[in-house]
Amino acid sequence: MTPIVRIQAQDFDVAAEIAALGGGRRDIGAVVTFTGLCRDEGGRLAALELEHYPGMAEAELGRVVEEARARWPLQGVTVIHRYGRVLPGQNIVLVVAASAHRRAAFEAAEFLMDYLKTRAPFWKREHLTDGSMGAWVEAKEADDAAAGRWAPPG
Amino acid sequence: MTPIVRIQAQDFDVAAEIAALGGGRRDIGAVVTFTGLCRDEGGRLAALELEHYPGMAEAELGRVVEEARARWPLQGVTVIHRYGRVLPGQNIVLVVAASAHRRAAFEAAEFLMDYLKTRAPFWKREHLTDGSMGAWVEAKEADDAAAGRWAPPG
Amino acid sequence: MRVKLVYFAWVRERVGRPDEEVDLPDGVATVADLVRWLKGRGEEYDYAFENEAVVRAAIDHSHVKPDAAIAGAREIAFFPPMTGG
Amino acid sequence: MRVKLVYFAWVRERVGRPDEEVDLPDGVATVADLVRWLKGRGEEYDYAFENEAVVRAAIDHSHVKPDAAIAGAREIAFFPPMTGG
Repeated sequence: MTPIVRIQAQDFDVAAEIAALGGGRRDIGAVVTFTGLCRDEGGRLAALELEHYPGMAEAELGRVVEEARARWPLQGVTVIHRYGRVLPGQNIVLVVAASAHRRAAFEAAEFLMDYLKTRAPFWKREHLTDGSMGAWVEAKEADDAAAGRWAPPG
Repeated sequence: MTPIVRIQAQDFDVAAEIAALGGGRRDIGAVVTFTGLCRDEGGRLAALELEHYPGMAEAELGRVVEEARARWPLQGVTVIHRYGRVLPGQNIVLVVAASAHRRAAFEAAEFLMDYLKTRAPFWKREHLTDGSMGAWVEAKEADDAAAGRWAPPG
Repeated sequence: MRVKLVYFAWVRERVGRPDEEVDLPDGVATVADLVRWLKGRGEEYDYAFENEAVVRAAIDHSHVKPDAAIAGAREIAFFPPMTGG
Repeated sequence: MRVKLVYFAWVRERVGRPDEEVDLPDGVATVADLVRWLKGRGEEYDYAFENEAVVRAAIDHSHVKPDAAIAGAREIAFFPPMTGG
């Protein structure tokens, strides 16, 4: 199984990514996908600008994926993160985890998102509907707590 | 938000269901999908035959969906369960949960699957690659335990 | 009391039919009573309900426990533990 | 020691450039030493690192703590807590 990690400006197609990961296999019992989208924040937000650290973003996502593979018996895993300008309603991030059983697929997908949030070098800046440049989005303590609940591998 | 609950013989398209659930909304931040597939069990299985209780299957899935909506702030929820003959590698069940934040979407999707497993009136029978009719699949204690870990709504 | 009984999966196979209409005598008040009454009707029922604790029941499309009252029921279903999903 | 420094998000904006090459004096052995040295270079660095505990660092594409040794580093990055996903 070769994990797929991509950093790209263009949008992704969830169905195509599930199909690519399945690839005619007949031993996969469970596929969990997580899609993170840009919210309009009640009409306040015109777009998000996503800055990233090229090179490190790929490396760090690769490390997060390897950690997930060491913890759960995954048959496939895909992580795609966009950068650049993303409009409300559009996709930002995709995680796909496939396993023989559902618990592993759910846990791995949630782990990947929790880790990615606090470790992948991406930064969001808001562009507002009034035409002004908004602030850099602040990191949430809740995200650190979410990542912290995954104990180190045993 | 109108939940979608369908019991059908034909396959489903995950991307189309995500799109139908999103429907141009700009306030959804997280979409989690779970797809359950038929495994070939190491080449032993030719197909699964899914029997269901028409009428009760729809009613019970509807109740499970309402319970999820009462517990989490969902912006969309879809449950599709197939019946009839399903081949290895093909889809059996789809759950989609959309929310502003990822934790609610993940938890709701996992809850829906745990509850559906132990409460939706479906029964799987194996058809084997040697041409013989296999046994009815036995319910797993692990599934009861999984459903039991969701405490009653507070 | 007249009621429709429906059976699924191996309960259906053991009973030998998917459904039937039955006239219940007055003493049959709960799901457990009904199972006992059915087991007296023939060995196919005895076989289907040989391990009573395993067979699940539903009244009018809702899961019920063995002590559930069946008064007013239109359709009572018996089936093995579910294996969907 | 010559090393490339890269900055992201508001750290980049405050420093006023995305990257630079610097020659470090011998006493600068850790990330924390480097931050102290940078703050002595001008008010843009003082501003960028005004709350040192908030700014994160990476050496050659891996996250590191302030006490990490920088010997042998090719590229050292400074950035705010991440907000991807």
